[in-house]
Amino acid sequence: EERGAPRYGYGTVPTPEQIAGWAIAVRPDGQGLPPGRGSVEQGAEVYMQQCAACHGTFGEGEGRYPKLAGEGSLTGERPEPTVGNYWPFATTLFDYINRAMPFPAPRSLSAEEVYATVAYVLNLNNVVPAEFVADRDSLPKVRMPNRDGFLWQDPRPDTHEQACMQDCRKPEEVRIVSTAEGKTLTPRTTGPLDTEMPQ
Amino acid sequence: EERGAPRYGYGTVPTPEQIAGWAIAVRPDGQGLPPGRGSVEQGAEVYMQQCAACHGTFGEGEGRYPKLAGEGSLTGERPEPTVGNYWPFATTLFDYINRAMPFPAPRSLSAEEVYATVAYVLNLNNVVPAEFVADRDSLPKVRMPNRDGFLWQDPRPDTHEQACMQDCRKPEEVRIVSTAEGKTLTPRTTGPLDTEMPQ
Amino acid sequence: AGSALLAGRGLRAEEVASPPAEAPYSLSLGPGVVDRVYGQPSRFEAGVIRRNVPWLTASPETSISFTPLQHQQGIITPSGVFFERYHAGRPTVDPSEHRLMIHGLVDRPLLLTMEDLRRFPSVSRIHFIECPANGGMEWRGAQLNSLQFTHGMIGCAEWTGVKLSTLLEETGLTRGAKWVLAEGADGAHMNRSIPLEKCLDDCLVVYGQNGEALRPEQGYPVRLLIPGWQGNVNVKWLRRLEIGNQPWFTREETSKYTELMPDGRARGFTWPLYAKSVITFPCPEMPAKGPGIYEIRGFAWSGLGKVAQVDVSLDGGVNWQRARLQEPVLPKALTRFTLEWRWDGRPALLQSRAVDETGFVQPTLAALRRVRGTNPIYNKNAIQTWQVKADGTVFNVQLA
Amino acid sequence: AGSALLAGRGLRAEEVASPPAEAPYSLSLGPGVVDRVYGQPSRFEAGVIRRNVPWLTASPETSISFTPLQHQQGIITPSGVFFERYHAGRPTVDPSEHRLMIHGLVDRPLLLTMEDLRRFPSVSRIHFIECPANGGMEWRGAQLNSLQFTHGMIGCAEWTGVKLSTLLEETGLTRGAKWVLAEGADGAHMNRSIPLEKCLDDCLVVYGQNGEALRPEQGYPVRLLIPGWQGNVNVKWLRRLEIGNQPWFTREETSKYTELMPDGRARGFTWPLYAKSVITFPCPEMPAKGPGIYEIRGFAWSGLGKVAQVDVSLDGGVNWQRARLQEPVLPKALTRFTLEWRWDGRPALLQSRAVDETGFVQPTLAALRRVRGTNPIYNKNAIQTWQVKADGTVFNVQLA
Ligand code: HEC
Ligand code: HEC
Ligand SMILES: [Ca+2]
Ligand SMILES: [Ca+2]
Ligand SMILES: [Ca+2]
Ligand SMILES: [Ca+2]
Ligand SMILES: [Ca+2]
Ligand SMILES: [Ca+2]
Ligand SMILES: [Co+2]
Ligand SMILES: [Co+2]
Repeated sequence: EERGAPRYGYGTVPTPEQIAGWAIAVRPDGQGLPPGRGSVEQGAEVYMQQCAACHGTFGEGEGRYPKLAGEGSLTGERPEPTVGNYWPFATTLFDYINRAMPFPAPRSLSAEEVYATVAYVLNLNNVVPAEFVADRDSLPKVRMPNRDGFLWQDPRPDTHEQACMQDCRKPEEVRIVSTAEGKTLTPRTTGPLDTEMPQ
Repeated sequence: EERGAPRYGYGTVPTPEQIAGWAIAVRPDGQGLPPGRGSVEQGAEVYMQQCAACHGTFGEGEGRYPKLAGEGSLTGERPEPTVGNYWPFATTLFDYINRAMPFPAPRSLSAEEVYATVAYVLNLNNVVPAEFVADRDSLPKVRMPNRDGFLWQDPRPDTHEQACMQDCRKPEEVRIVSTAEGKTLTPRTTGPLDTEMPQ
Repeated sequence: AGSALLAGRGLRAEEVASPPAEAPYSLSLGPGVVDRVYGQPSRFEAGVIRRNVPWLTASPETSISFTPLQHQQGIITPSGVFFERYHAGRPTVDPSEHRLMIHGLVDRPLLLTMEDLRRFPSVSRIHFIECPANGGMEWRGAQLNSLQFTHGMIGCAEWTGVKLSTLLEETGLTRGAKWVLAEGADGAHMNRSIPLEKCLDDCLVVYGQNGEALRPEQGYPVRLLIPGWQGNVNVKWLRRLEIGNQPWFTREETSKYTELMPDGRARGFTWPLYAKSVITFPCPEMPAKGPGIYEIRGFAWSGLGKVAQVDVSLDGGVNWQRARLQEPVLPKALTRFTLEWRWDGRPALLQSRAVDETGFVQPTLAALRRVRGTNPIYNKNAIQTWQVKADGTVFNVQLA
Repeated sequence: AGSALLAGRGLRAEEVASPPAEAPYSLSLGPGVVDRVYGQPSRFEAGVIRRNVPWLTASPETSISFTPLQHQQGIITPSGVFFERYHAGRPTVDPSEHRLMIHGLVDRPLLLTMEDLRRFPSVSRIHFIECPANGGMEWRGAQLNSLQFTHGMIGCAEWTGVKLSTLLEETGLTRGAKWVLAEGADGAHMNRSIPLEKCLDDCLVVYGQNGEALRPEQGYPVRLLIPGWQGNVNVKWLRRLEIGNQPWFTREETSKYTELMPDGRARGFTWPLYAKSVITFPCPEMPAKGPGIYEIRGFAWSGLGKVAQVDVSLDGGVNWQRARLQEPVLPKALTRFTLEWRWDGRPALLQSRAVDETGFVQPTLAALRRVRGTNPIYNKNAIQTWQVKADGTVFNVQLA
């Protein structure tokens, strides 16, 4: 096909305005960040009104709603990954809050409000100081604590089992170390939906 | 596997009574016909009460319910195959009426009643005389007019087309000889089910 | 704040989903999981349903409804719209009470519960079931302007069950065993004779359809599956299998499901469905909309095995082009075919022609009529012609 | 007359359907055709439903429900019970208003209606979709005594749509194009970065599921299908594809769907689902009932291609037997396996092990834990152990 000549010609070409209206994704290099700005202080206000009910006053998370702040270790028995100890990019906060939060009314915040809550959540995590103002310039420059904590190349296969068929292990080593028997975590799997199981 | 030894052993062995209770199929040689008997005269009574409303007093069929009597030709424009001119075996009448008629209450007739209606329908078709009595002996012996009218060996393939790809016929011979356009036989195929189309 | 975005809520319907607006459902939470523990199609698909032709039969209890093939997206027919054929309405069978009895010329008669049946070795197969009357209203001329009504007596599903041969090995067969009578638990007590050879070849006793229990419309809790053979022998609500040494010549294999030839003689026991195909787009229900590139789409199938080739003609059969077959091409299953069509807007006569792995070529209606006349009702596997007019509308026509 | 037959009406439930009685539905007419223009499963199957684990998530709008795999009869997951994963509930999208926008590093940005989309060349493929969190509750120990809840975040369907490569050929790609951002129209505006190479390989933009329109639960009217890759990238209610030169590192590919290793570092962009299998009979929901012959049944799958082999162990992995694979064996699709099991009634430890066409062998949980610890949440494709006790009951256990 000749470049510039569509083969089928179905559909229309969206206008730049139409593209801008939907193209809300934000990248680590700042691409996609809108004009506007928001301070930690402004963020505190929005956060208390719109976020704290679920995520807790200090980002500790209410009920099973996600914890937003935490600096605990990522090793050991039950690490709790959060913005502070896990998220590699501050821009992701803008992207996500802007598209998906507050949970019951996504896209209801202005760009300023989103910048402000991002600043606030970063500050809750001690990633930025109280004077921080988030905008399209400052956010990409924020260096997140776990910035280098990820391997973006899939190292699998990381197991290399053989399909052994006979005498593959010593029978006496076959030992049950954990069982679901007796645990009361399983909802009913017959009859109508189990609505009695606690959240 | 050793004969007499089931491999899986699931299920049970039905008793002879259980088998007899369900084994209602009747064959042209009379296998499956129960004891009992019924005359054309007895059949007339049952037929008027239980069958005529749908199949017509003379077996002519009411509405779109099947015609049961007819001796018309099986060739030509719109032949009407019925018991008299089409069915090869009289035993099939017993089998079918016994399992499926009267339509709203299948299996509600006694063996006697079925024999009688069979005799009556055969007589309507002039296949047996008015004195005929149907039973397990007489029915297999009835010779139906169209007894030899069937080929029971599938003669297909009876077309032998070639998958010609180019210039397979003369373009000027491609002529529409029939179209559904303008006919009013097609129920609606969009929206809710078409319930206005007449039966 | 955010009023520009929220403005979407005030826009006219045509504009709301067009960027830069946000549709209301993008600005709120929808119903959560297990809102519907058993799902349904979108309410915007409410027109995709089985439909019937009221004038065709005496009553809906002995009648047929048609699969909306014009909407079928792949080789699997959705169970919700799989065609239904009843002879005494649809029984509501309690599976815990249902039994399958096997007796006759066997070493050990057997009475099975559904639980027993499900314990036997199981297999799953994708096969079509077609009523041999599919298209039967069109022998004398084009009548119905609809793909659904001319070709919708067919469905294709993944069936799961037990090989009939497994059950017959379990009962053992005694000398002379040659035929099997299958009988249903419906009011019609539908019964058909099937040669033992076919039963031992590829027949199944199935309880599963498209991953779940058989639908009531297709014989819940258990039916026969006789791959590639006329729908009627696939006895639904199956309760009995009797093994014998000769056929029963039941009403459904004498009075019905026999084909009357021009000489007044009739063919019986004509079970396999020969190679057939139909274009599902465009079709009367799915017209073309102005010149441009279209994808002609359709289904081909054969009761004798796999589809080997499908050709499409745009000029009523003068010239043909090879269509692309969609993998997987499975034996006795619907097979999708497609062909690009650059339509210049001029009237066209679309046809498709299937060739199966036995080499059998789907015939024209004229060829079929030359041999069989116009009275057979059943087994009309002729090439379908769709007339596309300059305005894109499509009509069911027949050619000389 | 006929009183002996009619007597069936007076019998106890256990006896009515047993010959010689006739069940009431065999003595009357049932509902006729088009009684239900869109069918449903029998009411006796009412327990075969999606189910959820309420304690798992904060609210049902961002949660998951599980496919009842213990009832699945073939490789097709019935659309009615295909697992659902929402991040902001299920949007109710009017297809006439929905748009798909493609823009970014393209020659010609494109805005498509559903009608436009359906006009492109179409393909149908049978593929599974699995959430990488499937079984994720079991990293630290056996928790849920259920096949549905340990393995039900998966479904397999016949999907129909357009190759993503077809759409990207239509828009053209400009220099530097390397990543595609996919975005949904739901309240979460779900977004994921996908390497262009995968998009041009086997990805589809699908509008059909099991022969009919996509179900709302699975993204009606249109979703991405990224064969073999973690469920979350198969963006539902798809409205936007942006082509870029680097990934976006969205919340779903940083905060979520990354695996925390024992050293505190995490793996990201671990998209393919590696070979996995599970025995679906017997299982906790489907116990054995006394000694005898059973058919062990299960599913195997691999996001890297076809399943090549499945082995079954009865003794917790000491000895293995080759299982039979059910045709058709399709790439990145559920594959049924079966094995005859003569159970003597003694306790057993059942396991299945899949090997895919790349030669990858499904690992034991111990092997997986040795490398990955117990914190990854995702990509737990370990061998499942079912403990069968002498009474036939089955428990979810983990072995040393
Ligand atoms: C009614 C409850 C609710 C409210 C109010 C709410 N959220 Fe959330 N939030 C959630 C839930 C639930 C999730 C997880 C959603 C998912 O995973 O699909 C979440 C996720 C998040 C996350 C990602 C957490 C992680 O670790 O991945 C961030 C960041 C966040 N919310 C920020 C906010 C901000 C900022 C606000 C206010 C502007 C807000 N939320 C308001 C319920 C809420
Ligand atoms: C309420 C209507 C009705 C009544 C009453 C009824 N029938 Fe029928 N009959 C039908 C219908 C409808 C069919 C076709 C059923 C089918 O094809 O599934 C039929 C078919 C038949 C046939 C087969 C016709 C053919 O050519 O294949 C025979 C024979 C028959 N009935 C005999 C009887 C007898 C005898 C009775 C009374 C004992 C009876 N019917 C009562 C409606 C009725
Ligand atoms: Ca709190
Ligand atoms: Ca009359
Ligand atoms: Ca606002
Ligand atoms: Ca709207
Ligand atoms: Ca009576
Ligand atoms: Ca009962
Ligand atoms: Co029939
Ligand atoms: Co997710």
